[in-house]
Amino acid sequence: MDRRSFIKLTAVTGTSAALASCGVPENQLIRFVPDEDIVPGVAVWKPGVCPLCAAGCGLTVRVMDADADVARNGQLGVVRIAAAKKLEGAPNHPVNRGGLCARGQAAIQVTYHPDRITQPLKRAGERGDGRYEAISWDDALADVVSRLDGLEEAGNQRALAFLSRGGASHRAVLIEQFLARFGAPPPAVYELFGDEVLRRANATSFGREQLPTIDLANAMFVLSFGADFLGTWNSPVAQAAAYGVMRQGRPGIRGGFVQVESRMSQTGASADEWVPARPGTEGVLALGLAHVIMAAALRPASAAGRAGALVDGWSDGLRSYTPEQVEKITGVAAARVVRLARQFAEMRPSVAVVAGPPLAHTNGLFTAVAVNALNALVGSIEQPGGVFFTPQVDLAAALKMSGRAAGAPAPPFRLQREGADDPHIGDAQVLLVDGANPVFTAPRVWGVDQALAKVPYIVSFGSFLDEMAVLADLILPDHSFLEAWREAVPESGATVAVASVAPPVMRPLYQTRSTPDVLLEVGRRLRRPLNLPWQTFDQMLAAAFAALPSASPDADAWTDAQAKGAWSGPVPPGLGRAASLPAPPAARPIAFEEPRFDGDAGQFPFHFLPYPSSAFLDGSLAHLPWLQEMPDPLTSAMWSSWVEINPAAAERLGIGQGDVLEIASAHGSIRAAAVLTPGIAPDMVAMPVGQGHRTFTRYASGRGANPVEALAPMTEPATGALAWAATRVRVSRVGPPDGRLVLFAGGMREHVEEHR
Amino acid sequence: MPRWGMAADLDRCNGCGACVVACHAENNISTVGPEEAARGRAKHWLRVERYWEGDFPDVRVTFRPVLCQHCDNAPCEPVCPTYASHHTEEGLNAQVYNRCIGTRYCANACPYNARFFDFFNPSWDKPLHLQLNPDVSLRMVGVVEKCTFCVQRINGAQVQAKAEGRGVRDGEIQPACAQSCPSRALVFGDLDDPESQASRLSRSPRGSHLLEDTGSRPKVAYLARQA
Amino acid sequence: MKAVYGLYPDGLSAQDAVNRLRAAGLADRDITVISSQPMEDYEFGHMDKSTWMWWLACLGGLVGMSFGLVLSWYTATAWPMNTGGLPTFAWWPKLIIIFELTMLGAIFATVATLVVSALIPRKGQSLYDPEVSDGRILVGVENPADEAVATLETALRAPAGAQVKQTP
Amino acid sequence: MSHPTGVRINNDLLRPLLLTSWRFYLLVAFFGGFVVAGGIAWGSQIYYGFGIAGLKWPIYWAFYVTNFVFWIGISHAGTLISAILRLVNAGWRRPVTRCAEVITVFALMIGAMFPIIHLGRPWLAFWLFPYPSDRLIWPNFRSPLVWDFFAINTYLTGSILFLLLPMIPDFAVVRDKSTGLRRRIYRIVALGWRGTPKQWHRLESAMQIMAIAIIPVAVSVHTIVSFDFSMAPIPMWNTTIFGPYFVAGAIFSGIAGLLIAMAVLRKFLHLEDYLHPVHFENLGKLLLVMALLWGYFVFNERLVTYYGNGPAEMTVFWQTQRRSFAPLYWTMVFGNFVLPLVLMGIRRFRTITGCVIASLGVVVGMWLERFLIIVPSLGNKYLPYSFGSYSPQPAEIVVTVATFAAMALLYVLFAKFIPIISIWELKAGEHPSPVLIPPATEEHRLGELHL
Repeated sequence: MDRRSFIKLTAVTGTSAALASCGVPENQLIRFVPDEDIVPGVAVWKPGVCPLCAAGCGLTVRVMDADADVARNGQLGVVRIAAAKKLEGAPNHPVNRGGLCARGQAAIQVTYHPDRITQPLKRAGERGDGRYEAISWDDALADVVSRLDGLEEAGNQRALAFLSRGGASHRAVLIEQFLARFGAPPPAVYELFGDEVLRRANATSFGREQLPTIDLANAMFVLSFGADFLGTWNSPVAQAAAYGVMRQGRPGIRGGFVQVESRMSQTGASADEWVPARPGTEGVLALGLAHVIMAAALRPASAAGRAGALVDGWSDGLRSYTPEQVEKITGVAAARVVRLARQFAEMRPSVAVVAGPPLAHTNGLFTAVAVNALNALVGSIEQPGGVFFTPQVDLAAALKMSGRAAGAPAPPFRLQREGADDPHIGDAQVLLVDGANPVFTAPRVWGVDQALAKVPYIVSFGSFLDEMAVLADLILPDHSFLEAWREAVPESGATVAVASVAPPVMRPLYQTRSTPDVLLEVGRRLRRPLNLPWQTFDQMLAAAFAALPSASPDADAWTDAQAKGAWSGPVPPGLGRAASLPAPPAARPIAFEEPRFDGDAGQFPFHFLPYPSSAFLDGSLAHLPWLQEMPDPLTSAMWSSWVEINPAAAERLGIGQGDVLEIASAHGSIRAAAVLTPGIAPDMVAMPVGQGHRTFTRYASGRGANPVEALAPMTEPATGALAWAATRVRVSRVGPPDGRLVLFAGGMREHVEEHR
Repeated sequence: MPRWGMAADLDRCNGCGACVVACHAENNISTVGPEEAARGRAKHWLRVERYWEGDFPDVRVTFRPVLCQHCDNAPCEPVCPTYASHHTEEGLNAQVYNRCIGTRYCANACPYNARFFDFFNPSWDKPLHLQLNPDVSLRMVGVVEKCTFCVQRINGAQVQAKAEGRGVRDGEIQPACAQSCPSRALVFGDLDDPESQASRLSRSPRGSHLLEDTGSRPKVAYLARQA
Repeated sequence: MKAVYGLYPDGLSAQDAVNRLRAAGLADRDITVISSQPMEDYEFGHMDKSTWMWWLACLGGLVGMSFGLVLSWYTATAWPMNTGGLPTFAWWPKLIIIFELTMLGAIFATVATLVVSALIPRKGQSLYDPEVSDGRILVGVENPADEAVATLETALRAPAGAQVKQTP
Repeated sequence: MSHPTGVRINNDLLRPLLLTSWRFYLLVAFFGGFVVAGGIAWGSQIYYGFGIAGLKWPIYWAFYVTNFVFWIGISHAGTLISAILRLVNAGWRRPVTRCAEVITVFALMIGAMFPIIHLGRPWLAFWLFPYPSDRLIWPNFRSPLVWDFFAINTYLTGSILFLLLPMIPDFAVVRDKSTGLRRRIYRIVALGWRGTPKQWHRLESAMQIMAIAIIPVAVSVHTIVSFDFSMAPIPMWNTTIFGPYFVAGAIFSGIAGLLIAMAVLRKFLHLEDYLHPVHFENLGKLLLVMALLWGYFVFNERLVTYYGNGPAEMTVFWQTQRRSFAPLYWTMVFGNFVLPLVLMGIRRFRTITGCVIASLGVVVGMWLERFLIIVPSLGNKYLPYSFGSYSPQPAEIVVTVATFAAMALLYVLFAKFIPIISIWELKAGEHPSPVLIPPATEEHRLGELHL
């Protein structure tokens, strides 16, 4: 028996169970040597890093053997592989401590998604029609290299653009290094629900250009201005864990929690008290509380320090923010303002959090700065039960690279080039796209797709044909997060510096390649090589982690971090991102400005609030069936889009549960089913972002509507961030319930009504 | 003999739904798709119920994770003609899929609506099936399925403990829902061990059982929200 | 089979014929009466000895009851399963099974008694005339002694409307 | 009122058997078509999965179980009524009993189909049988469904025998009146019946015993069907009144079904001389009594619930009184109470037409009653988050219609092959009752009824 037939025989006997599902297996079967650490039927747990949001939670991945149809060396076959079975939170990870949110649990479906792109694709039809043909990695990389060489020959390196979702990571450092060495501008970053305004405010108030870590676990009183910190904002698992401790983790002590927002979020639903304030006036309420605290001499104005000094009128005790005045502006009763202020000042340690809709107004920076000042007033900065800033490792410094000025504000997302070094996407000759999908998440009126249509050559590293990838001329699919080296550098969620890292959990299912490795290879193959000092991404990671002190006496930092899935500890000297920024130039103090809204209040009587959906965040997770079928916490909706409207407003307009509504702004209109909910102000309609994908796999395509399409191009002026809560709309009923709204629960108001 | 039970702290639960997806991942619960979901066939062994109180602006919400309560006097058990639904010695309310002929009587008799019927053969779009947990049997069309308290994990931990010549430690067994819960609202353990965390929480003055007045003697204690 | 019989238009004449046969010295068990309906209004309609049918029905009920008891007891204890905290052998639900099987036993016993005692044809008793279904009443004697035939014919012919026949 | 003679009775009642008109084939094809459609619907349900029905979480019982209870209820038309009438020796029963008992047998057969139709895995229905399997797994005798199995089987067996026994003399008549193959077949099924006083007497005795045995069985059957609901701790189900309530409802709907069947038979088989207005009137009075009894039970059930004022019960209560199920509920009250009360209570309306209209109201109303017992409770069970609503899908509707067609088809076929009115009982009831002719001697008096 020769070797070939022996292999065939073992394959046939070994996988007989899988034969039935596999066409003509004799022609296809290949038997690979199983991964050496796999024992049939025995589970192995390996560390991983959750890729779905910036929180960077640590995973522990259950791996077992499974028979899979895979492609190897261009051949298809059934192979016994080591397959990830379940994701759980890594018990000792400093951010998530064993917990994992619904989205993280569902991340495994990214790897096993039936519509994943399995190999490099080259556009075969018109842009956007989704027709692609297979291409080999060699040819694909040669194509990219020749394009970049073309730019270099023409001396037009600045016409290379890179679009990503931002956030600190080694991958981002690699991209930045790639672009810098090539001579291109830094990557353009677009994130619909990005926190630029809050980062800018924190930089202004505290000198920290980053998201805060809220020490809920030690807080006695939490006052949240619109922050959905238990659902979608920042590091929800870490925050929910701390929330659990705040409520019931301390014997005899239960922290209080008040939420200020005009549409009840999942987080607001857990609050002891829900305070609807007029949209865009949350900062006034914060200053009103500060006024009461200072007027009652519970805390001196000086306690707020720099954060307070930034606020117009602070030193005079905020005389224009009396409770009566605040009631007029915010709609919150004066007595309630006084009571909240007293609670906030007396139930120490207390902490105020701000994020989400209050910052998505034209005066978002004012609101954030006002809340920061309130926090500072009660002494809750870097104190137990208050606001912390997770120390950040300067990754570029750890790699001995020169990078973007540490802590410099992220440039706003622009379609067109303004300064020579400004990131942009619209004026590029070659555009590389990693993760971002502004075609879906940017307002239609920005014209992202028209701008992209002018870019002659777009390369996507996406794993799915979403609205962005479908415009690409070349798709170089990345490995899934379980198949490649993954890392994350959480911006928040812990009080010590954290860097998550994990080696591949399983072998790639398909002919995909890790995007960092692809970038490194392209850099090597260029006519003028970029001379990046690493051959592969894991070499880069090894170098970065080697610069960190080991947390374990038995192993170096790199070995230890791989085994644990994370490194954490004090930042070694010289590697920290600037602890504080100099005070900003002495601009005039920040004062309340009426929020500006797009659309006339008479013609467009409703505020329109698109919000990140619990399941899909900004829509990038709409392709995961578990999340599609997970009932929304407040409406129990599955597989659908909906518009939340107050029952009183609905009655006025003759709208019933499930009726089809048209939501029209001055810039577009969308249709979705009505959900009547008491947790929203009568002059507001809200809609989750996430559905309405034109193309995004079989589970999300053509499902529901995308509220972002109707948004006005309003921005927060200081950061240029999209003010996504600043659009006004009119609402009209266009039809009866037509089945587009799928609810798991029977109805919205389920308490038994009394009939006598 | 342990008596497995759970305590659910509604003051910690914030409705995030992590448990719901964790349950799907652990127990091979198939998604049914939008059309079937619209027809009321979605299967969620564990659901987070949400109750509104009051009208705008004085609105209050309570979340309540509801799963099989593994009642001591389970109404679903005596009505099953084939013993598919019965009680194990460890107090679990077991559902033997192979014995189930699909009368759905148990699902009707369950006051908590914790039982779900497979209207079609569960299927997974390849290769989503690679995720399936080999420790949990797949169901077929026409049977009733429900929360098992992750009996596969209970058995696994017991086998492990026995191999190591010791008893099962409190907290060693975590059903997928409790394991994933970010705010640690769900605590699983032996109710016959007065020292176990679940048992101590169940005796909390905040504790009560859901629909106790049906006489079902459920083993999931709910700790009320305060304030 | 040899028989001599008369067909009568109504019960009175049939009763007359029966009475005359009795007068001719025949015992009730030797007289065959066939009608298309029960003739309970006439004395000859009651020519039957008392039966054990009621007692047999009760016996059948007892058998059914015991079977129900044994079945439910055995099946419950053969593999004791805890369902809903009910006792393994719970009397109340068992009573239902026992009751139904008791009744089933009684019904089966009744039918079996009827079939065995009344429907299984006896040897030498097959006298019949299709005219019975038109309402005539047959009174006759099966397998009469040859010498008695004439006497019987006379007796049968006497009542009004009689139509006497003989089979060879 | 003419009293047909024996020969005329034979001719009239055997006519449908001996003469076959094209109408028969048309009817068989018509009803058969529906039955085949129902079979296809059920087949698709097995093939494609139970999902093609409209059931959903948490309403796992609806049309099929409604039909089950409805048909089991209809089955109380015959055997129970005929047994009671037989025991009280109501003379007017004679033309009625058989067509009533036939309803029982067929309705039971149809009703007993539904627990199988509604199974998720009907091919495993035999697991309900108490047979010694190799793994010693017996049915759970604590389950009301197993009680159902025993009760329905006992009732079905008893009813079939109760129907068959008095048919034997009629088979003999057909045997005598027919020729050829038919004669040979009826000779076999006549079981050698001749009509001796002994046979008549034992047949009557057996019928007496059967009548006595079948009445408690019939009562138990519908009580046990009610246990299917009242054994579960579900709002508005877990109540002690369900046993008698269901039995009364069953008799009620049974009488209505019987009245309709009788009217149809009278019309199409030209039995005007046998089914007299007085039969309808008497049954109509019975219908009136049952309507009052039904109203009494409903009043009891509702009033007790109302005063109990449990939140779960009151949710279901108001669902039926005022909310989504209210139209169905008040239709039911109209059909089951108002209509029969008016039509049967006022003598002028107690005609055959009046009876049929009232009966149609009752049949519809009683079907709705079962639906309204099942669905609102399941859809509004305790936890408001899991409330649900139900609407039937084509599969369920087709199967439901098919069962009514099946009832009609079986009836048509039965009337084709078996005299629909008991010939001998009719004859026995038609002759005047003279003074008992004294026996020749006292010793010949045999065969007293041993009651």
